[in-house]
Amino acid sequence: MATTEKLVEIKNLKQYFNIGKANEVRAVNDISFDIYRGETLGLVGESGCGKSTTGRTIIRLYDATDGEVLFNGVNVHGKKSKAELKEFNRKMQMIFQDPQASLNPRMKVSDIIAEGIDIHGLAKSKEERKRRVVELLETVGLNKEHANRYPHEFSGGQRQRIGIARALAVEPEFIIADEPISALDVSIQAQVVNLMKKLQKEKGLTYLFIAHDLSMVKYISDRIGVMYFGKLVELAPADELYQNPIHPYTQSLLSAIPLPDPNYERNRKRKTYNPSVHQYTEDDDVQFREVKPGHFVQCSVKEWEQYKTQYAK
Amino acid sequence: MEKILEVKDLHISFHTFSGEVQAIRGVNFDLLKGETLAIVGESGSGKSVTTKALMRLLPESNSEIKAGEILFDGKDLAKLSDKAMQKLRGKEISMIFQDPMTSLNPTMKIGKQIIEPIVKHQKLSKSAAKKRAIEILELVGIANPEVRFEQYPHQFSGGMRQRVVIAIALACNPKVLIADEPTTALDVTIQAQILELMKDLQKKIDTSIIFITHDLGVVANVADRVAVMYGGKIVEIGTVDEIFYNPQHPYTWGLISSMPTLDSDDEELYAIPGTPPDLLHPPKGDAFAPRNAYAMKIDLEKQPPMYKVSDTHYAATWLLHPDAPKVEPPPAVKRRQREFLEMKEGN
Amino acid sequence: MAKYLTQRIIYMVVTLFLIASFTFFLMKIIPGTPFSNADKLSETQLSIMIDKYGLDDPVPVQYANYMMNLLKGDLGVSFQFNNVGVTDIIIKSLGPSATLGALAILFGTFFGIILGVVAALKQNTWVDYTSTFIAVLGKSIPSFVFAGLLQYYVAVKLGWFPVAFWRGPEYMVLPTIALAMFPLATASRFVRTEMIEVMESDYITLAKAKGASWFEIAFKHALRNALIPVITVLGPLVVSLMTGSLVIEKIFGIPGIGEQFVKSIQVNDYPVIMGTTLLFAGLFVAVILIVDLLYGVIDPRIRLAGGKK
Amino acid sequence: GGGGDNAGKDDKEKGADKTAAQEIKMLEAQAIPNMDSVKSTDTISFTTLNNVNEGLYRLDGNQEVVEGMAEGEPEVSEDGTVYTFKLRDAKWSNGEPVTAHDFVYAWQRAIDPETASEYGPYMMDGKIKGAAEITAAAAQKKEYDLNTLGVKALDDKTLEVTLERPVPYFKSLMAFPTFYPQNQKFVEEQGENFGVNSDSILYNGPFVLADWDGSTDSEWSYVKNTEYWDADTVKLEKVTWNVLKDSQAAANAFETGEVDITSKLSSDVVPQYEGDPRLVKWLEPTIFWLKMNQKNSDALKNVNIRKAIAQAINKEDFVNSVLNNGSIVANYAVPNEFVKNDETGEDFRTINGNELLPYNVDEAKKAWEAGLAELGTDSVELRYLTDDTETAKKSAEYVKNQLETNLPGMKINVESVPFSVRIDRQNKQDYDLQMAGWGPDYLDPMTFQALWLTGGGNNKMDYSNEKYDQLIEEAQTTLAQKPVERYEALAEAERILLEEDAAIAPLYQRSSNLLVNEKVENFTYHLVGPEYSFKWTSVK
Amino acid sequence: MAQEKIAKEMFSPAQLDSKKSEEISKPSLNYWQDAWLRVKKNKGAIVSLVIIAILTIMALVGPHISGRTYQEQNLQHNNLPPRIPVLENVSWLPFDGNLTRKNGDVYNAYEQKNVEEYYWFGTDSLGRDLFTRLWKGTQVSLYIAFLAAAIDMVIGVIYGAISGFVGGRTDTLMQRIIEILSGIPNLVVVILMTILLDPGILSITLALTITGWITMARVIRAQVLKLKNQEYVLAARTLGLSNGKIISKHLIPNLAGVIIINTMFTIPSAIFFEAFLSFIGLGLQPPDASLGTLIDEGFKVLQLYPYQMIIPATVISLIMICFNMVADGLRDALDPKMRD
Ligand SMILES: Nc1ncnc2c1ncn2[C@@H]1O[C@H](COP(=O)(O)OP(=O)(O)OP(=O)(O)O)[C@@H](O)[C@H]1O
Ligand SMILES: Nc1ncnc2c1ncn2[C@@H]1O[C@H](COP(=O)(O)OP(=O)(O)OP(=O)(O)O)[C@@H](O)[C@H]1O
Ligand SMILES: [Mg+2]
Ligand SMILES: [Mg+2]
Repeated sequence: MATTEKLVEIKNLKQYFNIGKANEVRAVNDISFDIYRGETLGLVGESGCGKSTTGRTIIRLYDATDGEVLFNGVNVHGKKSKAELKEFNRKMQMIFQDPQASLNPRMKVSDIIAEGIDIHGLAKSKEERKRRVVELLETVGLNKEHANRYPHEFSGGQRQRIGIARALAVEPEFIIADEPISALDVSIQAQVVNLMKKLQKEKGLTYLFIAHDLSMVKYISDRIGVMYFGKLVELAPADELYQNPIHPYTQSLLSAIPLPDPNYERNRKRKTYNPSVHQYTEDDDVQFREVKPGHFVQCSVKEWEQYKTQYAK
Repeated sequence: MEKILEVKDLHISFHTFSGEVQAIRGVNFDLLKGETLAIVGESGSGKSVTTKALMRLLPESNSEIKAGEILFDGKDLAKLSDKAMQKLRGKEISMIFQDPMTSLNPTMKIGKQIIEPIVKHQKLSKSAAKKRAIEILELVGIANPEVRFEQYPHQFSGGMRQRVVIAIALACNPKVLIADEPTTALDVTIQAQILELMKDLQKKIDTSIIFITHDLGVVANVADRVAVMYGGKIVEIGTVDEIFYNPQHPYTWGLISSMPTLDSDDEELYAIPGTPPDLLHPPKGDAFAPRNAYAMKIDLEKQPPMYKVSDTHYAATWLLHPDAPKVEPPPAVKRRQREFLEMKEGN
Repeated sequence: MAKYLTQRIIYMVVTLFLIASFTFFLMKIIPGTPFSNADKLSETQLSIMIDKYGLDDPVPVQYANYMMNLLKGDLGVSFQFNNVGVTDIIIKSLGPSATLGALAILFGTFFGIILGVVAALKQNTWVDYTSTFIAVLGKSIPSFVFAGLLQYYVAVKLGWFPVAFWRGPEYMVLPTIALAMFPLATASRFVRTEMIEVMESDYITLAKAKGASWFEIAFKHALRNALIPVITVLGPLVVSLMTGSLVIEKIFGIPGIGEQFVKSIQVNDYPVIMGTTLLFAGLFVAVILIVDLLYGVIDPRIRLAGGKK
Repeated sequence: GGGGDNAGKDDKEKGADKTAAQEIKMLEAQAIPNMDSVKSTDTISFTTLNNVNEGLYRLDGNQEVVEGMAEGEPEVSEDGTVYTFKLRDAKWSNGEPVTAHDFVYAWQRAIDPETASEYGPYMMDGKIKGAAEITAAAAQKKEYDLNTLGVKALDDKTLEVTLERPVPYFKSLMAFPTFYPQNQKFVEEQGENFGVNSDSILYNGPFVLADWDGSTDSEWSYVKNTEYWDADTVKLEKVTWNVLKDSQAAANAFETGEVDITSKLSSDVVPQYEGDPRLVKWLEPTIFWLKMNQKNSDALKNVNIRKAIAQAINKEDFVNSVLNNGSIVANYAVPNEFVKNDETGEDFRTINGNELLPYNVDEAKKAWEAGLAELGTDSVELRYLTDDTETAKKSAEYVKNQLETNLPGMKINVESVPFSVRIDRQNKQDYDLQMAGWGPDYLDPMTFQALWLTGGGNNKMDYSNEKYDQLIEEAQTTLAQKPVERYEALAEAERILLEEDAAIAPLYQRSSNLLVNEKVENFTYHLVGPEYSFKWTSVK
Repeated sequence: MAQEKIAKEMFSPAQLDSKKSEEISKPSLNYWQDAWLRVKKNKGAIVSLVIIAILTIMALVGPHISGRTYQEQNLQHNNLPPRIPVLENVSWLPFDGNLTRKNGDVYNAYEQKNVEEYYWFGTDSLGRDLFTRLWKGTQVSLYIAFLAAAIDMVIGVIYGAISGFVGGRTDTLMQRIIEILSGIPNLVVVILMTILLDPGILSITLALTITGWITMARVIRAQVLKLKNQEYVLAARTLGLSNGKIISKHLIPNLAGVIIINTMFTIPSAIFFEAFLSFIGLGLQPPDASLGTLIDEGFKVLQLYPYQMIIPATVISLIMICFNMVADGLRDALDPKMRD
């Protein structure tokens, strides 16, 4: 289902906070990648490495410090007319990490879901609005009795599904899911992941799936990007990344994931990552380079050569 | 092996605005010396309440231990006086919490927070306590302990804070260490470090650990034995291999199959449908029955007893009743059971 | 830190300047003259007086003059008193008020905190309700009633303390108690709320798990963390208490600045109004700064942020 | 000198033997604002000045003028405009003699526009020759010469004062602190600092002021002045003062023996001491009345309406039940027990009595109807301006109720404001009814009656009656030296003011109440200017 | 383990309704119903609410019960202590019309003045019925409290919300303004207000409003700062909701709890402030009464006629206690952390 048509192109995106102040944070520091129509791109990395910021900058919750985000070939950032913004707001949606915090506790589920419908005038009548809401509820595995309830009456998994229904309400093409399952119980994570997969199949959605739990990411993603301190250090198809992690940080990350398999765990060897292994010097041109077709790594020229010989088949 | 802690038929309720929440409904287990017992189960199943009860840290205002005994060192902790309990806490039994960001007092220097239990329980002088504290800080892998001693929590990263919390917990060489989701808030690389650290320390001071988590990967990593909780009860308990490779309870099946393995790519994940039971009005029968694809009529009527699977392995499901039909567990579980048999044969 | 302080002080000066300006113009709107016997003055005489004190100049000119003098540190001379510099008046009358205010704040917050802590620890018990009751009473009984009752029953009937005046420690007891009721009530309410919240936090549970006694938990662990919001409200309260409660001053015959200020407003003693306003405002901004610095002392996290700026 | 000293010492020793220390403790509601006699304007400053300084004369307990710095009676010229005073040998507290120059200096200072004294021109204009001219010149920014003021030192001990016209009460004026002497050298030496604390003042009175730190000080004391010319008469060694504003607190302090004499009590406290011998009461010559401003209100231009208002208030009930502090009903414009005719010794009030337009609902209603008919309306709405003090507010409540009840169609809107605002609005005549009080500054009906002259400085309600003006003018000129006729003219003027014109509606004459310890003997109070004298007071 | 006999057929598969597994057993309560449930459990708060309701009703009807108006004076009947039919015979109740002199003598003021009528709460120095005046005063005090609270709520909430939501320079500027406003002595402002406007209820209310909202603005700002980064606000923004709508639909409803609680605290302080103003003579104009003026007047004659102060003081304390209890109850009820 993943195509080679670029839906989103991120070019040299930078997002700094508190610019010019002592506490300046370079949350996203010059990253570039593409997302193909219909695929799921996973984004992993340790806490605070800039995953959420990337997602939020793409959807214009933050104004990018530098760089551009092209959606269907059109730059998302920069000056926009109201209509353009609305159009864009429809096409791109977000699912948030904390299902509790992402639903307004004072609003009924039906109103939460219908918020997008109302904003974009997607329902012509009250009945149609109601019908759409019920449809969406059923899409995410809830039923119409739930429409008149308040978020706090739901379990975490159900809440997250409401969040998904809200995003789906405007019929987006692209959904950024920022750790949609991290706050959920294991037994419910599967519900949400299954649902997302199902929706992708049915509606041809494209996902940017942010997480730090690699096993889920691998399961859902077609390709995975690994972030480290505001930089994308590796990007490759999911299986490829697991089998041939090239960047030492990726290797360390993979070696740290515990698997639900006591035998495996007993024998697991953890690798640690120490950025000094690269021994980059001032004039090293550290860049994102394609080591194998579709497998990109952040490396210096020297490393690039080394990786190519080491990993090329 | 020697039993260090025995929990017998524990019942705990909370009195809330909406009524009595029967959070723990008859929990039995024991903890052996030097072992790690992992408690897993979904959110709200009563893991924290059980362990807080051991420490008697449940809110006095609205909680009530309705029945049961907690035997430690021949004493029933459920009936101990507050004073006596204070003497025990931090010395014999200590605890680590989930969120390292909030479990340290932000306005108190790290050193002081470590010294506190040492001075209190071991009656050491301030300077001796400080020496000991610095030793422990070193032990949990904090560089420059002398400098760190004088710093405040906000000057520490999450992983380091959790190390400090562990240092505090271990300061008095407790017999039992309760870790309530000690790594959930940390990211994977730091989680791995902390887990290694804990295992290391356990070897050194030979404590027993009760380890709460809902991450089965972590369980596989740390546990000797595993207790699976659901709806305020332990529904299955056994050694780590027994639980992972030969689970008997449908809830355990669900848990295990909902985790993707590295090669289970394209199948749909097994998802436990539905929502957890409402402990305000606990069901008459098996609490898991409404979500159980294998549910039988009896499940809706009667709570299952604990069936013995092996000397170390018990499960509370009617499926183990001799009269129950044989059912096919989900494929992931079947695969594991096959592996289990192979392993056994291999041994 | 030094940079941060300079910046804050610049802010303070600007704020003070604005407050002074506002007050100056506001004050000029109040009708009437500062002459105490204006009803007896003939028109010619009134015009001489007004001319002499420059009160017939356009208000902006008066304002400019005042500000120029202020820059030179000259606050002017009072109208209602003969040849008494405003600075003098302020210094002399601030003394008793500040002493009394400080005592009341110390006494009030000390007992308020204890009351609040106890109420929080025994939430929803009779202890809590009693503390609430005391606090609410402290807030709802007007201070003149409280002061009057204390004076009549404790001083006149029981004879434990002097009725009035300001001559030594024993004279301070009753006014302090009367004045302390409000900070006591306020502090106890805030401490209770905060303590309840703090007591639910993880680090308190951890402290319990370490085996700390309730006393250690309440006073070593929780209180400090509960104090930040308390300080926020107490800051301005300190100013309002230190600058004199005219009610207490009136009833206990304390030569304080509160009475002085109200009087000067009533008789249009412009220089004194301005001087006192500047003092109050100055104290106010200073206290805000001190409160901000205190945050840092109490909470090391804030210290760092402040220091970085 | 020396003899006086010994006498003082003897007294002291005796006092110690008798165990009754000659010391009393006083309360006051205010600090002393101003000890510069030419500039002070308030009772407490006057009282202090009166006890530590002395003018040509002073008042005694019977409100009689007795000798002070002047020895004997002054010599008065035939036309009553030139007074010559002989000064006695007296000393300032720095040892210098008190001379006629000291008076000249002080008086010139008081009138000097540079000094900006409030009372100087107020007391001198129209009385002392040249005073009004100096003020007027200054107001027009013209040159003026202080030496044109009618006061001269003929020699060190002789003072000659020239008046604009005969002033029958002139001698009593000389007891007023504005006319006290000041030592030029000392005042100029002190400069800005003159009068700012007890060390920067010279004393020539029965006491000297001690430990007074200046206007913010709330405690001070008088100590017997052994250099005082009449020190033998002075019994008290010390009078200590404290400031306490609250009346109830004052009573409390009195109860515990912390003070011997309280400040004047507010009417709320007085009833507690009903019948208590320690409660000392006297009638003050202060009258409270409603001023009816004829400028803005057509209704108040109508004499019937004014009469209706004047007669519609039950003053009896008011003083007995509301004030309840010994104040009396006033149906007059010049106080009772205030001045007596020099010749007959009769109180001024005996002429007109207390019957000028008294409370009478029927008459009031009649006048009201008539007035309304003349105005062609059936309702009148008036603003009632008053102070924001307790008594003022309570009076307002009562008056409003009385007027609205007794005069159907009347609507009163009470506006209570701070004193300075009330005066400002009075000066701008921005009111309809105003509750105002007036106390005298010298012992003569004129201090009350000059108020209502056409265009008079204190009229401020557009009252004008030629006949009234003429009578007052006569009293000040042709009849100035004929006490009996003069009083009759003044009484006739009062009758016109109240009975014919109902220009104002008097309500009550205030009484003073305070608590005095029974051990205090000869406690002396005054009706004008300073409040108390301690020259004659002693402790039992 | 003792095996009991269980019927075979019990081991046949159970019929499970797949829909049922998503069922929510809790009754559907919205946030406010839920909060109300909690408040209801808090007896102190409920009793307080009832008392407030009774006082409010009495404030409305009380002035008409005794048949005398609040300004009707009868000097012959002044300073009478409370006397209530029936209750006057209960010796330990202070409703028998007796007064005590300073020297300890007890006398019946009604007999002394030959008064047949009953004044339930006595009369004041002008002979006005204190029962009527008390409720009139309660009315005014409650009015002042509610009005001040309302304006305070409006200004404070809007100011705080804008300051917090817009942020940046606007925020800094608005915070400075607050600082300056709170720096100007309250008294200057108040005195000015009462002088410039005609003194009375309106100017008191305005004076109260000028600085009274500052606390609210601060609290709201802090809350908005917290809320505006909540994920549901971000979600609304990704859906393209305008800022105004975000404030009105998402922020304000979630601030409601804080607003209500703060208002509950504002109310007693407004009442208190009015009493203070009365004390320094800037309060209501006669013959209007508020609890503050009644206490002030009563306080002056406390030693002779204690009832004149005790009764209004009791009512004011009652109001304060009740509002505080309700506020505390609401805080507990609305606190999301306290939800089940
Ligand atoms: N609004 C902001 N202002 C200042 N710094 C910010 C802001 N938002 C994020 N940051 C900083 O940017 C960095 C990246 O944050 P981000 O939330 O993108 O990380 P993340 O990878 O999503 O982490 P997590 O896994 O914890 O969600 C962090 O250091 C964070 O503190
Ligand atoms: N203080 C309390 N008052 C009322 N109910 C409580 C309280 N603490 C816990 N409960 C209830 O007890 C039950 C068990 O909670 P517990 O915290 O033990 O779950 P848990 O298994 O630790 O879940 P998690 O994985 O989310 O930590 C839950 O239904 C919870 O709502
Ligand atoms: Mg994130
Ligand atoms: Mg838990």
